[in-house]
Order: sequence, then C-alpha cells, then structure tokens
Amino acid sequence: MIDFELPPQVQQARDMLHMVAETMMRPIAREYDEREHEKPWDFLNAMWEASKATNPVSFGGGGKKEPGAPSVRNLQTVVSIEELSWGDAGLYLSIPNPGLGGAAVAAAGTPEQRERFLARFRSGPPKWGAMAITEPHCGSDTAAITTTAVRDGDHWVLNGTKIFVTSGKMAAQESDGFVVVWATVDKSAGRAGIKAFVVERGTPGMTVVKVEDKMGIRASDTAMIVFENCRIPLDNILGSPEVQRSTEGFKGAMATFDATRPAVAASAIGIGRAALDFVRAELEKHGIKIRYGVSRNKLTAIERDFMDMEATLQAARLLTWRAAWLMDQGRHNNLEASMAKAKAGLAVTQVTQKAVELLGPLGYSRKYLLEKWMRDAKINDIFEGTQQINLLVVARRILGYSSKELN
Amino acid sequence: MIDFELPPQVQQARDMLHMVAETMMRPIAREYDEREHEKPWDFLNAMWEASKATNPVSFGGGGKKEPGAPSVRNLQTVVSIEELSWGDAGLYLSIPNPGLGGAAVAAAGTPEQRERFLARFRSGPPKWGAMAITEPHCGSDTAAITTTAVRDGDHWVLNGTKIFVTSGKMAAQESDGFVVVWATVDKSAGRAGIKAFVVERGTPGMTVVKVEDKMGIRASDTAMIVFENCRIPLDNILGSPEVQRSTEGFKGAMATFDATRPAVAASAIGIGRAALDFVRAELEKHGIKIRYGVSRNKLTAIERDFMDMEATLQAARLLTWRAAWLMDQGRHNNLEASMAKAKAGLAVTQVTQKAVELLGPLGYSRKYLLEKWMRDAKINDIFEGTQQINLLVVARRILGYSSKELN
Amino acid sequence: MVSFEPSEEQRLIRDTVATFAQEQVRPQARASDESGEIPAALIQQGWELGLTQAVIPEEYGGAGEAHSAVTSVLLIEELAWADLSIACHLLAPRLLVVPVIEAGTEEQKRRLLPRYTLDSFVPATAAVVEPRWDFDLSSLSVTATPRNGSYVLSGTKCFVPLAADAEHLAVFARIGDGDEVGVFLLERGTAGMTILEREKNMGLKGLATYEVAFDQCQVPVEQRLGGASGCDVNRLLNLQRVALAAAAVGVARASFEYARDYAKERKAFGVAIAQKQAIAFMLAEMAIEIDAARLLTWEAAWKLDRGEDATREAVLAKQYAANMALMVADRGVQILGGHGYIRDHLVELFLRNARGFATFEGLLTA
Amino acid sequence: MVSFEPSEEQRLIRDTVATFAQEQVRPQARASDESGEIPAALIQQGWELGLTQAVIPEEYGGAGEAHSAVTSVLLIEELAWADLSIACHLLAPRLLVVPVIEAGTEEQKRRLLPRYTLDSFVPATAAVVEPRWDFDLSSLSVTATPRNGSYVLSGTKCFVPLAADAEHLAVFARIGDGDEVGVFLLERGTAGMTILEREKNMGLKGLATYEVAFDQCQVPVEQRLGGASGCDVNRLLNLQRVALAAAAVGVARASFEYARDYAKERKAFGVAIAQKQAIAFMLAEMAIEIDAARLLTWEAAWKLDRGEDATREAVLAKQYAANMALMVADRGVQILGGHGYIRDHLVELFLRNARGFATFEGLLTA
Repeated sequence: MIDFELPPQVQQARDMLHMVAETMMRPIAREYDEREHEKPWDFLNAMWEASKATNPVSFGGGGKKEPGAPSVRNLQTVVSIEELSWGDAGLYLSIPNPGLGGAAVAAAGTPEQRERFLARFRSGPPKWGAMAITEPHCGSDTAAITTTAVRDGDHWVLNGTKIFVTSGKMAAQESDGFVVVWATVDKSAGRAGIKAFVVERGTPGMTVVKVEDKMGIRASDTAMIVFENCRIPLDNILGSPEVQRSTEGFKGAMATFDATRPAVAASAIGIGRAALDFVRAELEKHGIKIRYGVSRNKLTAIERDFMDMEATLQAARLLTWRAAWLMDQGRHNNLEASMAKAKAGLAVTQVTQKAVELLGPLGYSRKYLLEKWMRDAKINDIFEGTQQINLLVVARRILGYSSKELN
Repeated sequence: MIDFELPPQVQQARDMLHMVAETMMRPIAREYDEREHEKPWDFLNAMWEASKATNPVSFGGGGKKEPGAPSVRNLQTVVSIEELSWGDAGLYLSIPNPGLGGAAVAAAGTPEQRERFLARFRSGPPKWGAMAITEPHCGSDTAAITTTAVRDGDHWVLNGTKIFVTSGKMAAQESDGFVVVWATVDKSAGRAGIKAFVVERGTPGMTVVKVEDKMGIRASDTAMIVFENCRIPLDNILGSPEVQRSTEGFKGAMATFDATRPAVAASAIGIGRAALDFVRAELEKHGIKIRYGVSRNKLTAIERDFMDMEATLQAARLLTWRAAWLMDQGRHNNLEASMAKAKAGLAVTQVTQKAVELLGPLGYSRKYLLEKWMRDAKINDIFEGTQQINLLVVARRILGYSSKELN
Repeated sequence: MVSFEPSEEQRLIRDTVATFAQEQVRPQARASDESGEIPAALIQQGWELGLTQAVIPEEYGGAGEAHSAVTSVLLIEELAWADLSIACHLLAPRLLVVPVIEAGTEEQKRRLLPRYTLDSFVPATAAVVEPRWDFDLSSLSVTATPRNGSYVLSGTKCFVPLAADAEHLAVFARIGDGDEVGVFLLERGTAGMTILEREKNMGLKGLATYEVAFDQCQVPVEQRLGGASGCDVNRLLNLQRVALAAAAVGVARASFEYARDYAKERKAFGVAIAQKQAIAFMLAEMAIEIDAARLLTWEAAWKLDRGEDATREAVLAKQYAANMALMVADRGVQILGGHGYIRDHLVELFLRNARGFATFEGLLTA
Repeated sequence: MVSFEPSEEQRLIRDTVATFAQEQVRPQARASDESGEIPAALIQQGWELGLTQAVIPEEYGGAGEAHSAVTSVLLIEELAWADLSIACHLLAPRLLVVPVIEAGTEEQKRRLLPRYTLDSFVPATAAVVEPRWDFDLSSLSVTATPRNGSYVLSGTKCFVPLAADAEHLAVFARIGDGDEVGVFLLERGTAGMTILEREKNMGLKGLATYEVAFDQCQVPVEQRLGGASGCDVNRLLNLQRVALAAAAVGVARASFEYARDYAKERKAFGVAIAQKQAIAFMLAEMAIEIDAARLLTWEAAWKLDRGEDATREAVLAKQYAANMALMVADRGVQILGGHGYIRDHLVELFLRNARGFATFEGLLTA
C-alpha cells in the first residue's frame, strides 16, 4: 500500500537528531569551516557517547537479515543522515563511525572479522573506520587500481597511494580505527584481482601524507595515505584471497554502493533543505509567502524558483526513501540507489546555487551559512560515484547493457 | 573593428524580404500547414520570378572567390533566411531553389557541370535542386551509406533508397531540377568510396515513393526516393571518380555543411523571433512591458522567461552571423558553423516551447501560428546534423581530436 | 509506514487497465490524432472496465469501491501512456461523477450518479480552463452572479472535453466578484449555454474539446455542487492536478520507452546509438525524472486520500510533471532524429501532447 | 559593417594584457584567495600597463586614448580569466575615473583626473551594491537628500572594493525619495562616512571589499557627478554591466580551459576522459555558451560606444553571462571530480567567484 508516513521510531530518531543538529551542530558549523583540519572534540565525543550502542548513521544491511517485521533500518538511516546534514554536512561526516570501511567489513567480512574489527565501535573512546579506494590516477575507474597486495609468508604487503579517504586521518592515525584498502593481488586478472584489506591504525608502512584543503565539508578530513611495504596479517583480507574467473567478488564489493549512495543522497537533501529553510525564513521576514496554486502568469520569478527548488528536493527525497525502502525489503536497489544519488547530488547543487543567488549579497556573504552550504553541497555530485558514473549505472540498467556494452 | 551593423545592402535585402514574409507568407502559413503536400503555387511562382536572377537564399561560397571588397554574401544569406523563416519556415524551404544539391554542384562540380546543372535556375519555370544523402538505416553516420554506384560502360548505375530529401519530389519529379545523390563506388574503401552524383529529374529508375507526413514544416516536401538500376551519364559524377586513399573528397563534400549549418541556424532564429514577437505583442496588449534593469527580486516569472528567450536567441543570431562572416572572409568556419547550428537549433526549440507555455490556451491553439512555430522549430535541432552531431563536431575541434579519437 | 508498493487490489486494477491500454488503446493513438475520431467500440470497451462506475456508491447503482486518488493516478498513468486523447475521453464522465461523490448533496447524488452506472458510455465533462493567455484558476473570469435564488453564469470556457455530447457539465465559476469559486452542475441544452465549434489544438487532437459560452445562463441554486454553501473546490482542483500529473508521467513514459527501444535497435557507427553516452545519459536522465515526477504525484494523491489539504503537493507535482514531460518528450523526438519528426512514429505526437500539460487544467480528475 | 575582429590596436592592447594576466596574475590567483592579499609589486606592475591612465584625456595628464567599452571588455576578459579578485583590484581606479570622464563637470575632471595619472597605483572605488537580500539598482536604499545646497547621504553600501584605502569613492544614491539616482564623488575620510570592517564572502577573497556606512554624511553639490543636474547614471550602470559580463566570460573561459586540459590528460577506462561523449559534450556546450555570452557582451559594449542606450543589451548580456559562468564553472568542478573539489586546483575558486556575478554590481566598469 503506497504510503509516505514515516514509522514512529523513525520520526522519533529524526526529531532527536534534529535537536542535535540545531543545538550542537549549527552553532559550531562556521567555526569548523574556518578552522579547517581542527576537530570539534566536544561534539565528536558527545556523538560517540550517544550513539556507540546503536549507531544512527551506519550503512547497509537489508530486511533479509532480520526476519519477522519488515526492517526500517535503511529508511531510518537516510532520514537520520538528512537531519544531521541539515545541521552540518562536514560535521556529520566527521562523526566517529565505522564508516565506509565498516560497511565493507560488515558486507564482506567473516563473522570473526566482523567481531574483530567492528566490536570496538561499541565502547571505549571515539573511533573511525575509513575506506581507501581512489588513487591519484584512477577516479571513477575503480578497476584500474594499481595498489598492490603481495603475499609474503604470513603477511600481505601493501604498496600504493590512496587519495580522498574520508576520515582517513582519524581512522589511520588518531583513533583505534582501521582503513579498508582496495588493492590488486593480480594485475593481469583485472577486476577479479581486486581485493579489500583491513589495515589497523598505526600499522607501520601506512602514512597519512596529506589532508586535503577543500572547497567545502572542511570539518571532515580527506586524507591521502601512502602504503609502503605495509605488512598486515593474512586474515585481514575481506573475502576469499583467490582470484576467480568471474568478477563476483568485485561486484559484491561494489554493491556496498547500493547502501552508501542513498546515504550520500540523504546528506545532499539535508544540505538542500537547510538552504531552502533559510531562504523561506528570509523571504517571510520580508513578508513574502509562496503562493501555491496561483496562476503561472502572476508568479514572481522568486516564487517560481522557490517552488522548483522545493519540488526537485522533494523528488530527490522520495527517490532516496525508495532506494532505502527497497533495501529494507531485502530487494535489489542498484538502479534506484544510483537514481537517488544522481538526482540528489544534482538537486542539492542546483538548489544551493540558486539559493545563494536569490539572497544576493546575503547569500554570498560568509556572515551566513548559506554560502557554506553551497560549497558543501557540491561534493555530493562527486563522491560515491560522480553524477556521470551514476547516470552510467542507471543507463546500463534501463538498457540492459553490461559495462562492456556501455562505458 | 568589432561591429554589429549590417551593411546597407543587407539591410535592404532584409527589409524587402520582411515585406515578402509579412504580406505573402504569413497569410498563407496556416493554410499550407493544414493542406499538407499541396503547393502554394502563387507564392512559389512569385518568389521564383523575383529571385531567379540573384537567388537571395543560396548557400556557400566565400569572399575568397570575389577579390576586392570583402564579400557579404553569406551574411546576407543568413539575414535573408532569418527573415523568410520569420514569415514561414515551411514555405521558405519550399521556395524554388538550387538548394543543397545546387550547393554541392557549386562546391564540387567542374565549370562545365556548374553551367549544365545550375544555368537553368536563372530562367524559365520554377525549379528545384535537392540532396539525397540519408538512408533508412543511416542517419548521422553518413559514412555508412549503402546506395551503390556501379560503372557500366558510359553510365553509372545507381541502386539504393534515400530518405529525408528536402524538396525531393519537386526536384525529381515536378520541375526541371535534379537530385544530388551520395553513393559508394567501393564499399571497402569506406568514406573514400563515397561520391556525389547528379540525377536529372525524371531519369528512369528514380522514383519518389513517399512524401513524409511531418510534425511541422509541412509546406516543404520531404521525400523518400528509390533508385533502381538508375542509369546516369558518366560525367554526372561530382569530382573525381577515383577512390583515393585519403578521405579528402568526402571531407570536402562534408564542408558543404559549413555553409548550410549557418543557414539552418538562421532559419531557426527566424522562427524563434516570430514566436518572441508574438509573445511580446500579446503581453503588450495586456499592458505588460518587460522591465530591463529592474532587480531580479521584482521580476515576474514571465519577464524573466522573456528576457532569457530574447538573450538566447540573440546569442544564437550573433553566433550565426559570425559563422557567415568568417566564410565571407574566406576563413574556415567549421567549428563556428557547428556552434551556431547547435545553439540555434536548441534555442529555437526552447524559445518556441516556452512561448507556447507562456500564452497558455492561446499558445496551444491552432487559431494562432505560435503552436505551428513550435512544431516547425524542432526540425532545426535535427536536420543538417542533429544537436548531438554538431556537439561532436565542436568537441572534436576544441579538443583537437579526430573522428576516430572521439565518436 | 513508508511503502512504494501499490496494494494487491490496486495492482490488479492497474494491470487490467495496462493490458487494455496496451492492446486496445495504443493501436488507435495515431489514427485518432490524424482523424480526430475515437472508435465507438473502443469507448464502449473502456466503459466496460468500470473505471467510472466502480467508485459510485452502491446505493446509487455503482460498485461502491472507495474513491482513491492513489488508485486513480495509477490507472491514469497507464491510459495516458497509451494515448492522452483517448484517456481523457474514456475518463471524462469522472469529471462530473467524482465531484458529485466528493462534494455533492444527497439530492445531487441521487439525481446524477445513477445515470453513470448504465451499460453504455455516458459523456459528461467539466469546464475549467478559459481562453485567455493569463488564465488563472484563482481568479476565473466566468462568473456566477447570485440573483433571486439562482446563479447567472457569464463568460467563456475552453478545453471542455465532449461538451457537445455531455449529459452534464461541471462548470467552475467565480461567485460574484469575490474570491470564492463554485461548481455548477449543468444539464445539456441548458438555456444560455452555447457549445461552440470543436477546438483545434496542437495536440490532444483525438479528443473532442469545445469552447463553451455562457450568456446570462440561469442556474438554480440546487445545481450548485454542495448546495447553497458550495464545497471545497480546492480539493477538487487538487484531484485534477494530480490526475494531470499522472497523465504527464504516462505520456513521458511512453516517449521514454519508445526512444529507448529505438535507441537499442538503431545502429550508427557500428553500434546501437544507445551505446553512445550522449544518448544513454539522456535516457538515464529521462528515467530518473519520470520516477521523480511519479513519486511526487503519488505523494500528493496519498495526502488527498488522507483527507488533508494537499494544495502545495498537488501544485508542485503538477508543475514538476508538466516540465518533466516536456523535457522527456522533446528528447524522445531528439533521439529518433529525423524519424522522430515524421508522423510514422509516435514521439512527435507525445511531444505535442506533452507540451499541453502546463496549460491543461480540468481535463482529468483523480 | 559587421565584423567579429578587434581592431589592430585593440588586439595589441588585449595581447599585452593577456600576457601580463597569464604570466603575472594567474600564478598569484590561489595565494591571493587563501591569504586575502595581493602582492604590492603585482598591483604596481598592473598599474604600469596604464589601463586607467590611458583613457584619461591628455589635458588632465593622461594618455588621451579614447575610452571604448569594446576595448575595455576585451581587456577585462583577459584579467578576469587570470583572477577575478586581482582584476577587480587592478581596475578599481577606473570605477572613479570612467564616470568622471564620461559625465564629470570640467571642474570635477580637473580636480580628480590628474591624481590618477601618477606613477603609482592610486586606489579608488565605487559604492553601488547594498547589503539587502532584495538589493535593487532601480530603488536604492542609500539616499541623498538635498538640503541647503548640499546632499545628505544615509544608508549602507557593501561590496565596495578597496574602500579602506580609496582616495575617492563614487557613491550611487537615490535622490531624496524619488526615482532619480545620483553619483557622489567623495574624498577619503569624509565626515559621516564610515568604512566598516573588511567583508568575508564565499569568493572574491583576494579583493578587499568593505561595507561603507553613511550617517548624515554631508556632500556639497559640486561633488555630485555632472553637477547639480546630475548625469546619465543609466549609462554608467550599463558600462558596469558589460564589464561584469566580460569578467564572467573571463572566469568561465578560465574554468573551461582548465577542465579541457585536465580532461585531455586524465585517463579512465583506458582513454582520456575527454574522449567520452559525456565529458566531450559538456565541454562543447561550455565552449558554445562562452562564445555566446562574449558576443552578447561585445554587442552591448559596441552599442555603448556608439552612444546609444544599451540598457536592454547590457542587462541581457550581464544576466546571460552570469548564468553561463555559473554553469561553466560548475561543470569545470564536475569534470575534475574529486580533484575539482580540493584547493590544489583552481576550478573550485572559479566556481566560488562565478557564483557572484548574479549579485555583483559596480565592481568593474568598461
């Protein structure tokens, strides 16, 4: 039965996180944008304490794992992320969390590995997990990874350079975390040779060489990590070490994106909503109310812009909910996850850029957060698959093409 | 010296053709849209009589051919075409004219061929020339032409089917005209094997099998022509019959587009201007004047739409003038011609579609010409290279790629 | 509890309608556009699906199914996918029946509804749009002036489907010179009401629509929907908006599917044109935008089914879907190139129809 | 006679400026954005190009070249291509000089112009924009109320470049509460004028801009541009509009070229990403739109040079170029992907600057 009402527990989570966003994140958002590379420890500690038992923003996992009543886990995740990102996307991304690395362990790890790597997130001081996939000369083209993993006795030896590792510094250096590193065990095997390895914080040979200066989401660290003869235990590989003919392993890992793309979409929507709320409030201050249902010919340019922004954002939200709901139902959502991500990434870019324009000098000034939201927004059209990569995924699905037939 | 003032002779031509457009074309525009496949003979005869000496809408030819004062021929052509298309694009396209076939003869024919095929356009009853290039299973991909030309003694024998031949019926059947047919003399040679042949009207083996029912430009006939053992004299080939290693011949022929693309762009702009003029007049009737320079925040949605339409159309016009001006200077304009065509085709599509929306029920009704202009407009985004083909040309030029490197 | 899945019953209805749309309606789309006619047998077949009768309460002779905006938008999408003109024709009686069910007095229901439970198609319609460039639902120029216990209707409507044959017309008019809008349930042949000649529009050519003029047309107060005090016209307008949004989704999907199939068939430069990023990305964006508009439409319909004010949602869904349908239908033509411009293919028809959604009001109701 | 080619002289000027822009200005772009500082040596070098002095008539100590809007937009595009903040800084004195040349009284010219013909850079500026969400050139909120042969200025301006150091400020204000706008030529340190602290904006970070408050600031009538009867302010605004349009073209071209070069270098799936249609078509559209905006700008400037009213052309060129620049700069970031988002590359800077053009007024003049 088609229904758009959030279940009570999701509404509760949303309301609680809205308070967090409003009272804890908004007041420090500007500060940690300006103080790039510094960490808001009070906030991070508080979030860690509040969430370590039941992390509200963990990714993935479908209804299939919880028989009985249908799960709302993924729906709750996207609703929660929207709320936190309404508060501040950079701060949201910096929250101590298993992160994408944790999602990979959860998806591809053995029960023993899950316990070994993830248990720590239930207690103790704040910790971060991270995922290292992109390399300086391969962005979207994950199959072109050149970081190598060579077996040497009881160890894998990793060599290579990874960039754009979200929370990489926190995971690799500043907490008892880990980094999941994608590397090839057999270059000649292409995708089939690519495996994921867990590298514990502080492992010799793993060095954070740079934390990027970015356009936005400056409260979140984005690290470049070099692996130089970095030795890790044999059983730190996720999944089988064997290079199969098929690319099943690679595809399975890629499926992590089916969970993380709606998460990114949700974050985008949160930023977009922040901008929209700000514009609405500003207009209302000046006595301007949007007149829904008035003739097209009487609308002001601003009213129409506002309605377009509102509609496109709501459309993105519903696409995102659908992608999460499908996962909660234990159903495939590869197409729908990429649809949501492509739409939300574009929507938030357009909405925030337009919002800055609508408010003129106020929109452009760093006295207000709006300009920051525009800067924060753009990353959502880029990471976890650019707009173009997601359109490619959508196109392949709707056309029934393989990645060989359409690339 | 950067200058946007049309030379006096071009202004005169424009003013004269504006009168033609207003008094002869507009009054019959609706009628010959509804009476598809019928010809407005009074109009056609009058245009023929007025223009046969100095055809105002002939394509191509650069300043280089006329030493001395810089030529304004191509500029005059695009300005003239805009004016006639402001009157009616379908009627404009149906005017007796050497057309694209004539342009090909002029560009690639020997002096003898030019005299033999083109002299007729200076006297006698109305005549049409046409170009047959597209085939049912090859659209943009002109190199994939399957129509064959086989030498048999003193003749070439043509076999194949051509579609989308503008004025094809008039050229092949209803007047003392001709059709320039693109066919391959050597399939294995690819592009190098493709040659152009002139087929005189009424040649046995050339049959107009269908005149298309179209969305717009219904006053113009678009023919499907079948060639079945169609025998033509040996010297009806344009250019050398030899299959060269290089694709020089093919490229040279393709260069016809450098002249015809600005012409199509100009036609597009004429239609767009008609729509804009109509909307402006309708708004003024209701006391609405566009306020240039008023704050963005005070604009109505209509004012902003109107300004966007106006600006985009003027931008397309200037790009078109530039492409024509370059040709008048005897300079390459391949990039600029495709820029103009891509922009104008898109601009007129958007402008007319928006105009229909702005006028609501009046825009949608067949009581007015606006809806017709929207239907007429769309062809400009398609023929003489679709939007996509023109973007491809532009991309290759700005990136310095061959058609092998970017396709 | 969030769900994106129609109920079992809704799926059944949708699938039945979809089969009919695909097998019976679509094959007539081109011919109807060219001739302006819809075969009587098809209309009768459509009637027999019971799309109108089903939602009439049993006490008035109907099947008594609940009137659901969500169910309506599901089936409207399917019919509009097949052909917008035929969809509007088949569903025209609902333009009268739904307002009466939603807001009619007991007397109005008893008088009007049973007429629409018979075995044969009964034309009925609504008159909403007006032939003005600046037509505005919030300030209609057809007025209903109260006079001696009646209303006197004056002004002209356009885009009135089936007006020449309609048994009843639901006419939307401004009350006096205030802001209030009333709906008046007119019988065919009412004095003072003139059905002008059939309209000619860019699209929607299979559907017979008319201008209807009211000249001092006297209407007793009993014929005002809801009686003397009127009704929640906004809700009726919102039901129309979501219906048109759903139709826009249907037309867009039709164009998308046509272009997608063509692009997979058509070869250029040795591969299917769908294998070229320029085409593939266009199709991907079309698919995303169609789903986006559909979800907005569903949400607005869902809110209407809960009895809540859904003006914002319905307005946004309608606008979004209208823009989306134009974008998609334009690209449908573009992807077919020259073939898209000739009337051998349906995409140009979809484009002409799609362009109307920004203007259409009151042609359909959920 | 239509021509798309600058004159020999214009080409010379443009090429000189382009070389300076490329070799001297561009290398400072990132550092200026991060530090908010522009090296004094660079400013002096820019001054020595004579961009301001050249157009001052010989009788006031300048080089006496004709003031041409077309020439101006050519050189502004080049400087803005290199860096918008530095371009605005270098050209700021023109904000005062050009209005005086165009519309000053003889006395004003004699008093002000010679100051801008010296060997060192002399800061000057104009105050146009106001810190309101609904800032409107056609109804300014800074007012100049006539009182006893003087004007009393009240209100606040923002986006005033170099205000803290400017020798003179051209302040745009509404006369009384009418529609008329006047320009007032204030000396630095005028009583009642307060330069507030340096602004912080999303972009334009290398340029020192300020809010400037006027509190009962008394200005003698002799300091009104053109004297008691004022001048054609619209023409001055149009000169500003075409200048900003040209700057938008410059920023867009910078982003386009950066992204184009990156896309040809960067490999994915075995080929340069520029060989993928999705990227190639984006770049093609960017190139077309840049040329489109440039031609609109040239046309408006040409019309201004003919002394005609070019409000329509200047407004449309400015709007078009502002939208275009945003589109292009956004795609510049998009094409670089993650690399576009980090400050190692300039495209994010171009995007932050480009987003301002819809808001910027009076930062530059042709």
